[in-house]
Amino acid sequence: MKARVTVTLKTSVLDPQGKAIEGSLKSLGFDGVSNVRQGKVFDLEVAGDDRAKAEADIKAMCEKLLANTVIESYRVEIAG
Amino acid sequence: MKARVTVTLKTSVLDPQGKAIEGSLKSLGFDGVSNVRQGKVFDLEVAGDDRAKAEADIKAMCEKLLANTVIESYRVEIAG
Amino acid sequence: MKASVILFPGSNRERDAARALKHASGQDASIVWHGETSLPAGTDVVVLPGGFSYGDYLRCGAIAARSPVMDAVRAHAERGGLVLGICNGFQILVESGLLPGALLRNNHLKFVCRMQHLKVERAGTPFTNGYTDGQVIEVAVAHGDGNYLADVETLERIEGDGRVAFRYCDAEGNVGQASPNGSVNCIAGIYSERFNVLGLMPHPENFIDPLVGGTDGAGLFASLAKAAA
Amino acid sequence: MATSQPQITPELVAQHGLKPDEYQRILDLIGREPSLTELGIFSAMWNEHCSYKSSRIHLKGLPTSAPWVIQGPGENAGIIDIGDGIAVVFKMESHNHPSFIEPYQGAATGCGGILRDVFTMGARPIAALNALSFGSPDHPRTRHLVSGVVAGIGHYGNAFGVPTVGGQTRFHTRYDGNILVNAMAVGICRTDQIFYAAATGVGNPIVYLGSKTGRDGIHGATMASAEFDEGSEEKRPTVQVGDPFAEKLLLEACLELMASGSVIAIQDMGAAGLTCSAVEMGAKGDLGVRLDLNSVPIREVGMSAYEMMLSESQERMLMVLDPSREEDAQAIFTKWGLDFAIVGYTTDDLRFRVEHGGSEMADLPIKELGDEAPMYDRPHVETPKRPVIRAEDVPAPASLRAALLQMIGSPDLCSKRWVWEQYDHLILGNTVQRPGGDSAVVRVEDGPKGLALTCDVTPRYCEADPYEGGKQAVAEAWRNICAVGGLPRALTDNLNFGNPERPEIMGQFVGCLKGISEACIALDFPIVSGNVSLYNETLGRGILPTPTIGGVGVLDDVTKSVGIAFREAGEAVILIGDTGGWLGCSAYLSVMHDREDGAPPPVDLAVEKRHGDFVRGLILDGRVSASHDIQDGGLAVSLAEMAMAGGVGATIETLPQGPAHAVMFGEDQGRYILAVRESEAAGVLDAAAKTGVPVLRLGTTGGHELTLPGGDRISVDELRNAHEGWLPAYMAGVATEN
Ligand SMILES: Nc1ncnc2c1ncn2[C@@H]1O[C@H](COP(=O)(O)OP(=O)(O)O)[C@@H](O)[C@H]1O
Ligand SMILES: [Mg+2]
Repeated sequence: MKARVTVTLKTSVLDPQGKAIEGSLKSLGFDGVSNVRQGKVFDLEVAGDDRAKAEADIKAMCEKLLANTVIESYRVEIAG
Repeated sequence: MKARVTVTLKTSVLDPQGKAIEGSLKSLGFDGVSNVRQGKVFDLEVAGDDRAKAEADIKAMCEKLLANTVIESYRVEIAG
Repeated sequence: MKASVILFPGSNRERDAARALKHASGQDASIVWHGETSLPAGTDVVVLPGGFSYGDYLRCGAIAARSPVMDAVRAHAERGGLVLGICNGFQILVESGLLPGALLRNNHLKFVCRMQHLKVERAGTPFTNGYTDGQVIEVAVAHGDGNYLADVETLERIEGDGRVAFRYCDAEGNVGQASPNGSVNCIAGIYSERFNVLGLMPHPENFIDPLVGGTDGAGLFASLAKAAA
Repeated sequence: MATSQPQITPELVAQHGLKPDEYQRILDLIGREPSLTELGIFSAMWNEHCSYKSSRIHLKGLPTSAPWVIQGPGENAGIIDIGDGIAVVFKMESHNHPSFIEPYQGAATGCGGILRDVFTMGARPIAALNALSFGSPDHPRTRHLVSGVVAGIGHYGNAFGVPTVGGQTRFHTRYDGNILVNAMAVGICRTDQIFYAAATGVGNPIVYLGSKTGRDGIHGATMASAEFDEGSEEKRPTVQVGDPFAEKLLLEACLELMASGSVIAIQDMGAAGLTCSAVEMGAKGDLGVRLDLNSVPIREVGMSAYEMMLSESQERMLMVLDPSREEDAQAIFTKWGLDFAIVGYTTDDLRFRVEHGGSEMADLPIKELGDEAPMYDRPHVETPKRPVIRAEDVPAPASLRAALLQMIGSPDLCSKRWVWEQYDHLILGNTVQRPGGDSAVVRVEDGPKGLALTCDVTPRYCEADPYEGGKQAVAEAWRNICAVGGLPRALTDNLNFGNPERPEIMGQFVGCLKGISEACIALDFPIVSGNVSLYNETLGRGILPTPTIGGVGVLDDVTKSVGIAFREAGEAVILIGDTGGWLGCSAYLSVMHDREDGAPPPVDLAVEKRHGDFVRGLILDGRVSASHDIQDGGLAVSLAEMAMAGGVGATIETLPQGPAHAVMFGEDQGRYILAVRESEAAGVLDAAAKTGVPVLRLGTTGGHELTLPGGDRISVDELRNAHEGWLPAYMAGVATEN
């Protein structure tokens, strides 16, 4: 089963990369852009076809490794 | 308008990060996991409410800065 | 002093750390593979060295923090044993929960290697009894992710308990504009609640010899040797 | 031979970069039409990069030997003996084109390649340097290229764990379409623990080590060609991505394996990976090689033999193993989490045979693949000599003070701190002289020995007069080493030029090489390794001829090295060497008058040697507290650099005869500035006179200003602001675009 995990910084955490990128975009002439935040995506495959189990496993992966829950939150999507 | 840009490595480009993460997940006991690939997401807001223009602008941002089109491909989604 | 330097895949300052430990104590440190599940018997001090464990992939220190040996390190710390994490070692300590907070990308987004003054915020710990309160030392930083951050409550607790070990400062000891990475309150290193675990971004281990940039880092290792003696 | 292979059409041959006569040579050699895989193999072995077909004939003449040279050109890296059983292994290599396409990954994989060349021979890398040439600062891509290249070099070296201690960074519009990224690596090992590529023994296993093979960097034109592309994204050639983490593991695993005594021969997979490495190991050992591609670790499904043979995936090695040690070897690599696979064995039939999916994809004569490669003596015309410009004919600046500030704040002469602060130059704890001076100095393990390392060339001079420019590049490297107290021992070169099929370009190449050779002989400074990069040309405009010289010197007692910084007040400032005020082709002319005409300063090699030996002697006697050679920008710029480095000024009372601006900014060669304790001054002047070395006391250190005759005063802070300002401001200027 294919899945995608999206990890983003908690809104309370300031995001230096996002800020720098926003600055660059502005200096490239994209004045209208704001609130740029950078995050990560992980595409992965899990064996078996038990959707519920897959979801549970992937949540566990996020808690254990993929996300640093001190500063990040995550979302799991399982591809149809 | 809120938008999300997802940038992923082209399929045949080596992803050392994905490789290392997959190894770590396996050693944490998630044996069924495979083909882990890491990408980036950018959440951002653009001024105005012309959807088409927003989309065009964001595509331009990807070409110019957000994605390295030599090795990465990108996708743009405009929120509702 | 019996010191164990943990070797993770991608660690690259383990020799530098071992050299500083030997310089201070006269004893060879043992290099311990990350796959081990226990520390050499009689280990007084555990050092998590600088480097790019697992290539800094995912998050700096994240993968190393989940390797087998870290349970032994955690147990050692719970017994009150001394643990020193330098640079990547500091990142591993926060990722493993042995120290609070997180280390984000430098605010200027570039790796920075340069000489840096530090203010010794608290002398008299097992790591700093070779220094005096408020002493300004000069060592180097060399990192891309040293931007320390913690939520407000945590930060208040750390500051309140006097658990900030070192702050970035200028030659006169002024804290403020001197941070090379944007870390909150110019924090360069912090202690655990019991002051037996220290994590810091700068590299004292490279400053033990007048020929190579000075000896301002030697005090930290001398302190450890004394504490462990 | 496998069937179901596409027809070898003239187009296909052309796409493989083979000329019709070269293809005919192949037909004559094997007496039949090659398979596609074989064509790929030939194209890899016979391209400029692997075969040096345009340059070989001229490289033959280079001086490459000396009693202390253990290994000259021809192996992965050169090796010299520095005594106490220690060998120094080093080489420089370019990654110009890939870095222009994708600066970050291009530069990163360039570092990876050169580090691999060094540890393949059994040496642990202890220092890296890099020489960078970018286009004009106004060119729209320059900023992006600078930030990408520097970040890429930094990331790879920092993660791998080698200090990057020196280099050069220049800007010139002639590099607008072709930047240069030359990376140098230096390692050490025991003289009795050196490993070579030549295989020995028949039937020994050939082992594949490191990362898996993907479709990285496979010959573009061919891959794009319709025949077997099926237009699928999957198969299109891809940029190589560096994995410094894998390289670090590969380093540790290889050194551990070598120490265990189970390695017979080893060769890294660089350009045209598996093909070049396997052929070299066999040919050098007078053995045949049989490969079974079915056991090659691959990253992508359905890779063809052709793709596996031409893939340039990074962080891979090939090794001939002592069969009795297979298990131990396997264990070491499993421990480090690297792929380990037996992909073939050595044979006695001198054939290079490649098997895949049960059929034979290639069967070629292994020695001829290298030995019979084409070699050209391309026509070359000498660069016309330029007139000598008289100092009197070059306008003086309104104010020397303003001119000096403008000079040290110009792109080429400004501080490169923005670059080297992104490199970990302190790891390993042995960096005695850091970036920002002449040579970097690194201690060898716990001492007492040290190495002096530098990268040098002045392309402006090489363009004006290739012969003098070639001499000057070697002389400046020699000078930079002497200036820190090092004994120059050997060098590596990276010869970057335009299209060799143009006689003028070939003339530059031949001229530079002649100058380089003469200088090497005169200075007892042999070339032990190097790399040639041709076709650095866009729309018929070539780069400035840029033969980068990487110099290595030795200090038997590293504690004796000195830096450029004025440290104490009240020390005598002494000029070594004659000053004629040579402004032709100078930085002054280009910065202040936007001119690059005139003949470059001539180099008198006998003088270089005398002055260098003299300065080194003083330093090793402990009589010198600061030392700096005089190069781009002349006397004034060097004085300013010495004041800025230590935060101590100087008062200059006396200057050599001649027009002030020519004396201050002229680029006469063979010169140094020294600071010596007042008590030493008379003795030093006297010793110089006795040795026939021209010497002049310029003044005295002290204060926080540089005071020039005539009363011009510049504070050290003002100098620093000008010197440190330009590069960070430029890089912060506008966002970098892809
Ligand atoms: N790309 C670079 N990487 C590291 N150090 C650099 C780089 N470019 C310049 N430097 C350092 O800046 C200083 C000035 O360079 P340069 O003017 O070429 O001096 P020199 O000719 O004496 O080597 C040298 O110490 C050099 O090592
Ligand atoms: Mg110099």
